Amino acid sequence: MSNVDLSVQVGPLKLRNPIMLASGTVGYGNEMAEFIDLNKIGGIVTKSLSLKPRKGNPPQRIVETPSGMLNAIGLANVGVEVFLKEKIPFLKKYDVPIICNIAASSIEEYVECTKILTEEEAIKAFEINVSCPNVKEGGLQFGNDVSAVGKITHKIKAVTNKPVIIKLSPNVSYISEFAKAVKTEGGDAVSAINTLVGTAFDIKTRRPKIKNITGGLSGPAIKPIAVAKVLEIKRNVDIPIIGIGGIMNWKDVVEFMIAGASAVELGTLNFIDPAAAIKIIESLEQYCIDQGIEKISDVTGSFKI
Amino acid sequence: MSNVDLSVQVGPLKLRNPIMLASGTVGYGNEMAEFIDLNKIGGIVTKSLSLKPRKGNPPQRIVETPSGMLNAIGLANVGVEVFLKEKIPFLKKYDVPIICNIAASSIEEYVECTKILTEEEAIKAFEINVSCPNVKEGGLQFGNDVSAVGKITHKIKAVTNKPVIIKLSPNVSYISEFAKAVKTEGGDAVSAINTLVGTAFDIKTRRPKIKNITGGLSGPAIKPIAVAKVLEIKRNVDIPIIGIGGIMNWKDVVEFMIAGASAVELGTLNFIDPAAAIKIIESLEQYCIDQGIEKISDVTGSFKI
Amino acid sequence: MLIVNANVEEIIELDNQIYLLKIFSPEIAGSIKPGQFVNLRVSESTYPLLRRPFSVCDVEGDFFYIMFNVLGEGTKTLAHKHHGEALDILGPLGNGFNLEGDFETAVLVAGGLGSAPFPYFIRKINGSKKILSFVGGRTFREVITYGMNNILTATDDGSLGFKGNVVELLNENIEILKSNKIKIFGCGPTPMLRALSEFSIKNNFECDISTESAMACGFGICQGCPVESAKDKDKFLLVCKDGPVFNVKDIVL
Amino acid sequence: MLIVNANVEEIIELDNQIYLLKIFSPEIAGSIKPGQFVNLRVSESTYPLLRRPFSVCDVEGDFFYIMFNVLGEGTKTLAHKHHGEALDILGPLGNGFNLEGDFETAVLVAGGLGSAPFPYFIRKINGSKKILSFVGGRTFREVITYGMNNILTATDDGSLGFKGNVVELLNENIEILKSNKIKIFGCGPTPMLRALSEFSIKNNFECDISTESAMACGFGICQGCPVESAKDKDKFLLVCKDGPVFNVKDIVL
Ligand SMILES: Cc1cc2nc3c(=O)[nH]c(=O)nc-3n(C[C@H](O)[C@H](O)[C@H](O)COP(=O)(O)OP(=O)(O)OC[C@H]3O[C@@H](n4cnc5c(N)ncnc54)[C@H](O)[C@@H]3O)c2cc1C
Ligand SMILES: Cc1cc2nc3c(=O)[nH]c(=O)nc-3n(C[C@H](O)[C@H](O)[C@H](O)COP(=O)(O)OP(=O)(O)OC[C@H]3O[C@@H](n4cnc5c(N)ncnc54)[C@H](O)[C@@H]3O)c2cc1C
Ligand SMILES: Cc1cc2nc3c(=O)[nH]c(=O)nc-3n(C[C@H](O)[C@H](O)[C@H](O)COP(=O)(O)O)c2cc1C
Ligand SMILES: Cc1cc2nc3c(=O)[nH]c(=O)nc-3n(C[C@H](O)[C@H](O)[C@H](O)COP(=O)(O)O)c2cc1C
Ligand code: FES
Ligand code: FES
Repeated sequence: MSNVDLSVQVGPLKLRNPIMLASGTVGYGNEMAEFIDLNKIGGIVTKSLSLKPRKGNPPQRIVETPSGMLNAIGLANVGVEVFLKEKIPFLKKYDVPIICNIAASSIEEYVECTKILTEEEAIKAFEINVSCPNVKEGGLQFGNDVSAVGKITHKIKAVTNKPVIIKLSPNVSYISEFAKAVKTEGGDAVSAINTLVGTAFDIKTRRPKIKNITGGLSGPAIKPIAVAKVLEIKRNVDIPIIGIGGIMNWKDVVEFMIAGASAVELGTLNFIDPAAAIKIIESLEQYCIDQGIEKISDVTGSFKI
Repeated sequence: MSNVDLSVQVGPLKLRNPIMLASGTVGYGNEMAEFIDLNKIGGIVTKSLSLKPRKGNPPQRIVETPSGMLNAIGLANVGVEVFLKEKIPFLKKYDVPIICNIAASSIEEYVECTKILTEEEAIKAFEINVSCPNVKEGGLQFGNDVSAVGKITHKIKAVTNKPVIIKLSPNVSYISEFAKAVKTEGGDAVSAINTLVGTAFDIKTRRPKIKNITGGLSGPAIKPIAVAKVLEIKRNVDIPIIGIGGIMNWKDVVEFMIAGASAVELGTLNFIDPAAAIKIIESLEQYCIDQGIEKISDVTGSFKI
Repeated sequence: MLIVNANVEEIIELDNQIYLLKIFSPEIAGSIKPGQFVNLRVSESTYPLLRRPFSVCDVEGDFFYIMFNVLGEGTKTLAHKHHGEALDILGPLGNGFNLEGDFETAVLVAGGLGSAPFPYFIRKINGSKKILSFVGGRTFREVITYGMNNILTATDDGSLGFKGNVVELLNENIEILKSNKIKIFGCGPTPMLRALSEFSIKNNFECDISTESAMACGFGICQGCPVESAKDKDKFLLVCKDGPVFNVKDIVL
Repeated sequence: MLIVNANVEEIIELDNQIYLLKIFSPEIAGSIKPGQFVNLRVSESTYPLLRRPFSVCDVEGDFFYIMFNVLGEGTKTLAHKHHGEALDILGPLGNGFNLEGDFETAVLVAGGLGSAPFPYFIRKINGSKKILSFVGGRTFREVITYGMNNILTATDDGSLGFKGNVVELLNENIEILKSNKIKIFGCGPTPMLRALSEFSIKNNFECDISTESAMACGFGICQGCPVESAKDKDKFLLVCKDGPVFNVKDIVL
């Protein structure tokens, strides 16, 4: 036992360590529990939930790219009702903060989902996915429309007392403007980044490799972009940031924290090594011991420029 | 000798094949000439030129990332005058279209450079770099401001009869809006994409690995994003497109052409294999023979969705 | 479901650029069932990034085998592995073939590398059922009969055995099939599996098929491997978790 | 400047996890000069993406050597190369040490892996000049004297030879240096080169140093490897093309 304090605050949300598991890359936790002790994780973000179940996109849904992957799952999920009835009981057996990710097709649906889910006391916070290519308002994606993001934040805050984290899209000119809107409307934190729009074609058939035509790029390929987005937010807006994008090991976590992240989420890595989260937490502790860091939260935003 | 027609048109610009060498990755041609016969290349795009010489950023200027690299060269270049006096005589010895890339800090500088360079008859077209992070107008980058891009296109077209290609930034919400502005203002083509903003930190020193703090991400990591941007333009605007981003081999070229590119530029690849352009041209010819394609230009935009 | 650090024992090149990778792993060898698969990390680097799924081809004591050919970067890297190299393996994954039930003859139908799971299948059946194998390929080079027995072959170009596809060959032998208590087990490219499904359903034969899909995780968390369910139109089944082996009546290919 | 397809002859592990890679390439071996470097493609995949630069360490007939330790993915991959593997090499690159001039003793100053270019240097000098070597490292484990002769050593922790850095050791021996017609040749980490530059300029010794920089291309097209020129403040020199060896009077480190 060391004296290192790995705990972090993401606004009002307290986590035992900065390592969370990203939405869409841990299902609802049960498969992951076969590989790791969920009680040791900083937090679990559920697969995006919508009001009604969604079947998702037809195959092919994923394709590998250099140091990355494209996915177009299409927000396949069981819906709020089944989640509460069948999925959350499993997660409640563990002492791990559950962050519920919500994706909806209208502002009303976001609000409705939040209203229902906020009743469940096991849910510790909400992560609002405004950055999914399937979610449109007037032909534009919410995630690319600053005022829509502000409005969603405002309306959701009105129906819950729990921390609200807005998950931002990287497919915009200035991500910090979105973070500013979140802050102005009372959002508690932002997470950055969701996937980048990408595509790949099969040169024989001349068809997109992914049925949905485009997909979201994740994995180490996007890490430099993700770190730059976190830095942009940190330098422009005073709001807690959860860093996401291409994390493969503890060094990547430290890099995100230096750039401004209070905590991070592991995504694609869970597919490659479902036990990675635990190894990373152990390595972070060792890193703190080696560097004489007493509280890992001191690393957040400690860049020297 | 086969009967395959590899020649392509990029608007008014005719090239013997679709393989061009990207700005900033071939210098002014002389080093490359030691590895390949420049007479066989579709076109050479010079390093971005400004009115006066620029020293560029201090080191460190580059860093490798997973399947990619960041650079912040800072538009180091010899300036228009020295280019005309010392650099172009070498290129004129070859029968290869010279496309002059221009980067400037103000609209006036763009116009001034174009005016001077358009006199040189060896220059066959201009590629206007509006997407460099060093170039600012009122605190915003040109490349992220649709009306600035339109204005630049308009003013440059007014001072030259040569084809004007606008090189677009990928760091925007909707790249096709920029392509639309270029078309409206009389631009002849767009090239897409320039690099994506990224960064990396040294976790020991907590300093950015690149002196300039952020750099531009290039290489295979960004290919899925680049192909998606080309597709977005192709589906929304009727303008010739030069595809750029992460091309490593002939298959990647075909992929870009399927998505809508009339020609492509090789960038980072030139550092890894300076002879790659010739190999790719030969493979493209073989591909056409194998597939019974008579004119490679038929591949442009031939995606099936 | 385990993550094990196994060791490469040997890489064996068969004919036609088909490789067998022999792996030392008591955990996997001791627990895996025919038709199940493993998800291998072919390199520690980020390229290839994702694991690669392979059926278990055979098991011998503490060793198990996978069979593959070189398609892209992942299989190229695998083909260069040598004795003693560490290999990070996730498995056993998926459900495997359903060997229960009232049949006397297992009719194995393989197209190309679809033969991969059958050597272990035959070893496990271990004489308790009769085996009849139908193996097809586009040309004789693609007909892979390693570890199989009682074999009839088909090639599209007629270069070996019956000229036509393997399902047509089944049709030619329909009388034999009908006069036995059979269950069909199929593995191969999707078009072949589709034809085999139709054939089995039409003739009322019990039939399990082993399907494939692009996969990111291999154990149910990414939702990357959907297949249309025949029973519930409102949701997809997952190849990695609900399969890769399905009864033909349960899915729509 | 050529792209050659060479072959790995042998990988030799010295002490302290230092490797020598012996490469068969008549083209490079026949044309490269001490202090020049090659840019190696360590793998065909996109990770590592860029070539990796290494000084030529020695030449024997049609073979040449590079010396390295494992730092990241590139050098890790290199350390796993084996006999017969193909290796894509770009070279010879850069300018090499200036061996002309009116000196009798070549004073070699190396820090850590900075020893790498000197075995070939000594071989080329071939007795025509006297050699005096000063080799330093943080601890005795980092003092690399392979292929060098007439050696004085320095370690920061005093675990071998003089306690202090290698430039301080030069200072200790300043009388010997002053009483000979010497030229200094230095290679090592930038802080050491900086100290060596000051020392040489102060004492009016001729001095060439071999510098390092992150590099993308290695032959002058990416502008990725600038170093401040002492003579022209308006432009940078390029380590890969104008160097990597510079006279200390030409650059500001
Ligand atoms: C459950 C399951 C079991 C499998 N069992 C075996 C097995 O026993 N033996 C075996 O050789 N292969 C098997 N595969 C397929 C194997 O996983 C792929 O061949 C392998 O992932 C290719 O990796 P790569 O990096 O070499 O090729 P990639 O670089 O990933 O792809 C190269 C080319 O192969 C194509 N390709 C990729 N995956 C597949 C696929 N699944 N089917 C057909 N074409 C594909 C790609 O579209 C591309 O054109 C199985 C797949 C699944 C899902
Ligand atoms: C002209 C020239 C000649 C060289 N000669 C030799 C030589 O003879 N022997 C040798 O071992 N190395 C030499 N180097 C350095 C060598 O190129 C790097 O060690 C190598 O590129 C590291 O590759 P990697 O993929 O293993 O490490 P990377 O993954 O690229 O880096 C791993 C770690 O090493 C650090 N690193 C990377 N490059 C260097 C560097 N140049 N110097 C110090 N730290 C670095 C990185 O910051 C990182 O922390 C030379 C470099 C140049 C420019
Ligand atoms: C297969 C897959 C499914 C995903 N599903 C969701 C989702 O439902 N909701 C969401 O907010 N993000 C989703 N994401 C995005 C991730 O949470 C994460 O933001 C992104 O993958 C970048 O992180 P990474 O590079 O570490 O994977 C998904 C990502 C992947 C790869
Ligand atoms: C080192 C380097 C320097 C570059 N300099 C320029 C430049 O001066 N002007 C420009 O328009 N683009 C420049 N680029 C961008 C490339 O032309 C190209 O758009 C980008 O690298 C994406 O292509 P790639 O992935 O094939 O490298 C540069 C890229 C690199 C890597
Ligand atoms: S491969 Fe991830 S759910 Fe099936
Ligand atoms: S490394 Fe490219 S110019 Fe020096």
